[in-house]
Amino acid sequence: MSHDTPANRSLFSGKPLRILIGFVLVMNGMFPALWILFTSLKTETELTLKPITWLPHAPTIANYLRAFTDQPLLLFLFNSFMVALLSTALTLFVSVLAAYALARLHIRGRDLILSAIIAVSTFPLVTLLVPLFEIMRALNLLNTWIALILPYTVLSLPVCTLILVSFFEGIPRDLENSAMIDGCTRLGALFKVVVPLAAPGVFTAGILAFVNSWDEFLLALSFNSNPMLRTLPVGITLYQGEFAFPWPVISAALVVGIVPVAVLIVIFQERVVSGLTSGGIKG
Amino acid sequence: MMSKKTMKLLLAGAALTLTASAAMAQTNLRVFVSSQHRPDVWRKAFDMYEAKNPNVKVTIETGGNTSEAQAQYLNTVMTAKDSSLDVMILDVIRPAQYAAAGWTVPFNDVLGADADSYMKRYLPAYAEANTVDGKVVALPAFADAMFLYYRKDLLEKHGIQPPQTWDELAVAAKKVTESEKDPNLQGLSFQGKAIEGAVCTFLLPYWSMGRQLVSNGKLSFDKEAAVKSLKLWKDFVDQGVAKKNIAEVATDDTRKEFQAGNVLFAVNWSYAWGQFQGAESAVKDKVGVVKLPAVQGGQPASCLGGWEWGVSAYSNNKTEAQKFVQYLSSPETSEFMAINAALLPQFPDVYTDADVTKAVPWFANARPVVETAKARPVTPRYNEVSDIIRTTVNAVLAGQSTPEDGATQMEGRLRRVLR
Amino acid sequence: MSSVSFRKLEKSYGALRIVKGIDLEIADREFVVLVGPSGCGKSTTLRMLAGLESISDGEIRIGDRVVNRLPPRERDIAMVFQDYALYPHKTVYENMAFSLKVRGVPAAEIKPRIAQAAEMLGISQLLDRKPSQLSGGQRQRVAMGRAIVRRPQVFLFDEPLSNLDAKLRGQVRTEIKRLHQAIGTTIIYVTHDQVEAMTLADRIVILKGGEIEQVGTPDEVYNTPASVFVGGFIGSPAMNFAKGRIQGGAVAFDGGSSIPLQSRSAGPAGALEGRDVIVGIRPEHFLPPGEGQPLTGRVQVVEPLGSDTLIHFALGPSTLTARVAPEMRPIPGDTLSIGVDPTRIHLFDAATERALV
Amino acid sequence: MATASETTLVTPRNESGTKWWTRFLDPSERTLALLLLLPAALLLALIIVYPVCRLVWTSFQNLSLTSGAPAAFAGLENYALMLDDPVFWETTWNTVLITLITVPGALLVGLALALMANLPFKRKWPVRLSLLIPWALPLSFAGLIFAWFFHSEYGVVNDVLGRLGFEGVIWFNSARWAFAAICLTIIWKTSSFMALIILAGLQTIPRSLYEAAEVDGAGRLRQFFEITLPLLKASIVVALIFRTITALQTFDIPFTMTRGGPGTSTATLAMYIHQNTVDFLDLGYGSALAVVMFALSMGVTAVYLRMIRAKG
Repeated sequence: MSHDTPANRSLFSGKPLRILIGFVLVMNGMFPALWILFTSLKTETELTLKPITWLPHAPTIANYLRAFTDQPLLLFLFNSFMVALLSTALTLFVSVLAAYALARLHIRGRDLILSAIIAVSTFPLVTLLVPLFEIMRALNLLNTWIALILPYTVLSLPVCTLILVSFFEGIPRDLENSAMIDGCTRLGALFKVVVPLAAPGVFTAGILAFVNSWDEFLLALSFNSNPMLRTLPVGITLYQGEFAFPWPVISAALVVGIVPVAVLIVIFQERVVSGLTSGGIKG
Repeated sequence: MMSKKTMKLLLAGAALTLTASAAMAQTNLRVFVSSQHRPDVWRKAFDMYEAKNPNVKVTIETGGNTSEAQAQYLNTVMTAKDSSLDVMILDVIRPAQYAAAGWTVPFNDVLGADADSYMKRYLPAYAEANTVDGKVVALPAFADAMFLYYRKDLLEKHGIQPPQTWDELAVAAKKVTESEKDPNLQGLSFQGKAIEGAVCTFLLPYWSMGRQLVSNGKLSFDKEAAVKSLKLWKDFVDQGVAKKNIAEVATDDTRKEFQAGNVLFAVNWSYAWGQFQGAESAVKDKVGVVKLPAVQGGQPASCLGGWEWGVSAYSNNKTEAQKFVQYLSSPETSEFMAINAALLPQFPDVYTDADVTKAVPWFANARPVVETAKARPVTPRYNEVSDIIRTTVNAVLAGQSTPEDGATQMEGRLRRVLR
Repeated sequence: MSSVSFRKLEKSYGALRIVKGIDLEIADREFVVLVGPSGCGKSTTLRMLAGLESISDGEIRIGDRVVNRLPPRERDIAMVFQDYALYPHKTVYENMAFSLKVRGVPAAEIKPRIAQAAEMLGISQLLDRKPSQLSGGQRQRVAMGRAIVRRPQVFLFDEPLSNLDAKLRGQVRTEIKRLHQAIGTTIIYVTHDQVEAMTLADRIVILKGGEIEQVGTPDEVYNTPASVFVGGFIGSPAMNFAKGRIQGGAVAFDGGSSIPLQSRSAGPAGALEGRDVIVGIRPEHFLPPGEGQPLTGRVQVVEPLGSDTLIHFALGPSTLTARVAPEMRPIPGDTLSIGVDPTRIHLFDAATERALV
Repeated sequence: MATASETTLVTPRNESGTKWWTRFLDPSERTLALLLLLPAALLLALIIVYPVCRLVWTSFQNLSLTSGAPAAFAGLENYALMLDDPVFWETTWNTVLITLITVPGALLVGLALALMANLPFKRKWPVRLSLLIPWALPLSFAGLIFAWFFHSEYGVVNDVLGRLGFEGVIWFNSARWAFAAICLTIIWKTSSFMALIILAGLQTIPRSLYEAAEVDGAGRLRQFFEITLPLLKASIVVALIFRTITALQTFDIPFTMTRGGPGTSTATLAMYIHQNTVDFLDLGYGSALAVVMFALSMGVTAVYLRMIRAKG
């Protein structure tokens, strides 16, 4: 429907104000990232000029070269990527199974299980730092990807399960029945018919899980202190040396860290929004 | 993983045959070196050892940019009882902690009855820092201490002698900054940020008053001296001798500002010297270095730095590792590192070695300073002690609490930790 | 209560013209139904009248006031929306009271007005409920109640019955008619359902492509449709159309049959000689075999309805539908001979599709 | 596994030709449900249930890994120490304060952003993207970026303040300003999430309700308070619950911006737990602190749940 009502016009009389509001919105979201991009292109000397410069005078990519050589940034990227990817895969596998059971099978106490899942999603994982640290220590998992993959999986599990339950419930039961009449087993029907149909949901849940893992800081900081096993957020935060805090290099590293997720967001923005609002929650 | 497995196989093989000669068994030693202390030069020293001991292969591991980050990493390795590290370099504040936690093996078995005389060769402070309850828990890798750097040119211009006391320093700073009229020139730069350096900041005047923080493992906190110490630094800020945001200043900020020619006096570790005399320095050949001032009527005191070699209690090659550490902590290696990496020697004699004095002439000035340096409190809960001191110093310098309140808080918190 | 008039009313979005110059005078107390297929501009016209949509050109008057630029709240209208637009967080009472409260009507006056309206609609016992606790028909009534309590100059209904099932629809339709008889306020009612239009309206306005196709009483639009479109739109089952040509004072169909032009269509027959026409015959206007003019075709499908029988038969290239007495049950494939009342056929120009005569 | 056993087992076929393993593929509904829920249950048991039990147990123990001494039962000693620990009180108060400031702050800013984003823009993706980017940005990145913004000498904030004729602030040199900088950063970072949730809520409100209100005579403000806000309540409450829970866990942003300084004036409870656990290796005390935070967030959840239930 059109929004061009007389009342609308009287309040936001046409374009100029709307353009201004759009600009404010876009700046609010983009300015920090933009500023860091500018900073990363400045030389250390330009950075200490006063008054400060906004756009870089003589853009240089030297900081990017240093970001990759001073610290094993590629390794951080790789660690982050693998941890996020593996935990996402595990989350999806586990939550697809659980969500299917909750959405389709007649289970006593289904509502109880669902409330329990919602309760878990509000769980402050920070408080489990000590016992998790001890468990990882006991299992000899400190300074391994697994030490992060397992908690990250649990971090995203509730959200993904809730999203998937609602997607599964939207798929007509008869499709599955007909698959079983056509000769599929129950699990076969799940993976051959239901999961492909719920692909958008699986996808959305996957992106949320990925971003959750990609962003996590505290556990990565605490469990993987080996510099070779650091994830990107921890690696970049600890860029500052014993003595120095190299801003332009950190900025370059930040840009490198922002790009992958930004690309993901740009490509899948609508999915992410729908996922966030269909029960996906993250602060 | 693979190497660990093969190693185990080799060990098992050796145990089974029993007849295998030592030369046949290859030992892999994994050594953790702090990345800020020239791992490239250490590698050369390792190479020389490998050349002499063909059955030993040394791999190097570095990481973490700060003492804290490195300790965090080693903490997890040690709490995980991980056997992958054999030898690790430790900040001088840590050998006692590690020994208490049972994370390092003492050297007494290797040193035998000679342990005492063996340790006597080192500067006394290092012999002390590495001996806990009569056990040698680590061997010194190199020495360090805090120095007072000053602008030789400016002091000469105004006819001022390097200060002996903090009061003299304040007077000199005011005089020079007022007559220079350079708005960028600060009188004094020191570490006010909540980093390990701030612990030394607090202890310097406190020690100078002849006080100790911990004696025989018990807190011996002198509140009056603590208030004086905190007030001393806060007064520098209030009088304009140090800059307003000193609570944001970390070690290398002091170095950079001095190097840019914006600081008259600077408190810093030995590494700064090399940088001040480097090509990029604005103050090359205009720098003097002396021991730190004392409080009025007190003794000058410096903060003992330096790093130590420890052998992991979870290592599978403890004996080989200890032998290797003895090599690393020998006068020869010390001399090599002094010449090639400008690391201060842990042996008094090396300072006067002809090759060393030729390569790093200023070491001659450094030795008396290192000799007056005091070790920070020795306690298994040092991390907590350090955190209490540095956050208090930081809070006082930021004007967050008064020196009196700061000292009271510090005492309360220290009592809890050292209960 | 008031009259409403549209003068050269236009609405366009960019290059897209939705409403193309509508002229219409609606008298006070009149019940006018705007009807047409989706996209014909009927809803847009209503929304422009309500002030929910801006006017691109032309003029709207309510009573003597030109309301072109007035916001909805100042037009003194009330509207029943297709989805009822009941405030889900307010009770029925609060929903009905909202507009009065906004206008600062004293509480002492609000109560009796709501009670009266609720009484009239039979929803008195629902006043404390939330919309989610009501059935579709009840919601519809609340939406009307909300409009009634306002006592506006004009009521607007935007397809108010389309969310109800068939049975309820008939019921509520009657109620709306009764309501209009009781309060007499001018009503403008939009629907796509010709039955609603026929049963409710004093006058029907048939819209097509943003233009008025015909305005008239239900009888007028039924009996004298102005175009093929109106003929096909009004009446159920829909009017049959077949192509033909005027030859010798009769309509000759493509299939070979013909019907002589008589009575009212006889007059200008001479002038029409040789023209291509579209012939419209309503299914209910076929006569039993042997009466009127006979037409012959092949029976395709027979649908007994109980009350009548529908016979679909081929006449040349066209298929016609006839509604006949229930006893008549020809067998598909048979040849059917059926009568036509020549006075009740409609002639349209083949090119313009406008009614001839 | 399956293939390995298949090769060694003779697989009997029954009349209908199904293989023996179909029993596992077509189990009864109940068994299947249990099987499907099993992986999730195992993970939750390992990462949540067991650790919670262990957490409570450890909080009653004297367990410091740096002491070399084995764990010993200590009763309520850790809790007693905590009550007496000024840093515990300070970090707890900071955490509560951050929650009290940033949750309503993010809600208000998020509401404003959502209302703005709900305007009929011709191109929707830049707006959507500018809400998604702050959400997807790691908290630690936001902390680093804003630390640079608030840099006293080279930061853009002081630069803008200077251009506007105000005197710059040494943000991290004072508890109050550092705290303000942290709260602003948290509000920026989290408001876009709020906005996304609220925006979704806004878009479920049928347009006809506003039209009805328009016809009923309600002005813009009235429409906002009588229709928009009440109908957004559900989404706002959901967003608030999760925002509050995460605010209580605040760690990344103060850690990257101030490390808790000056002094401990901007440290949070989560930072103190982390410090006691990872830096001091005092697991007993760290656990006791964590139990307190656990209780705090459970309390918040309970209050909110009651609110939702009370208002239906």
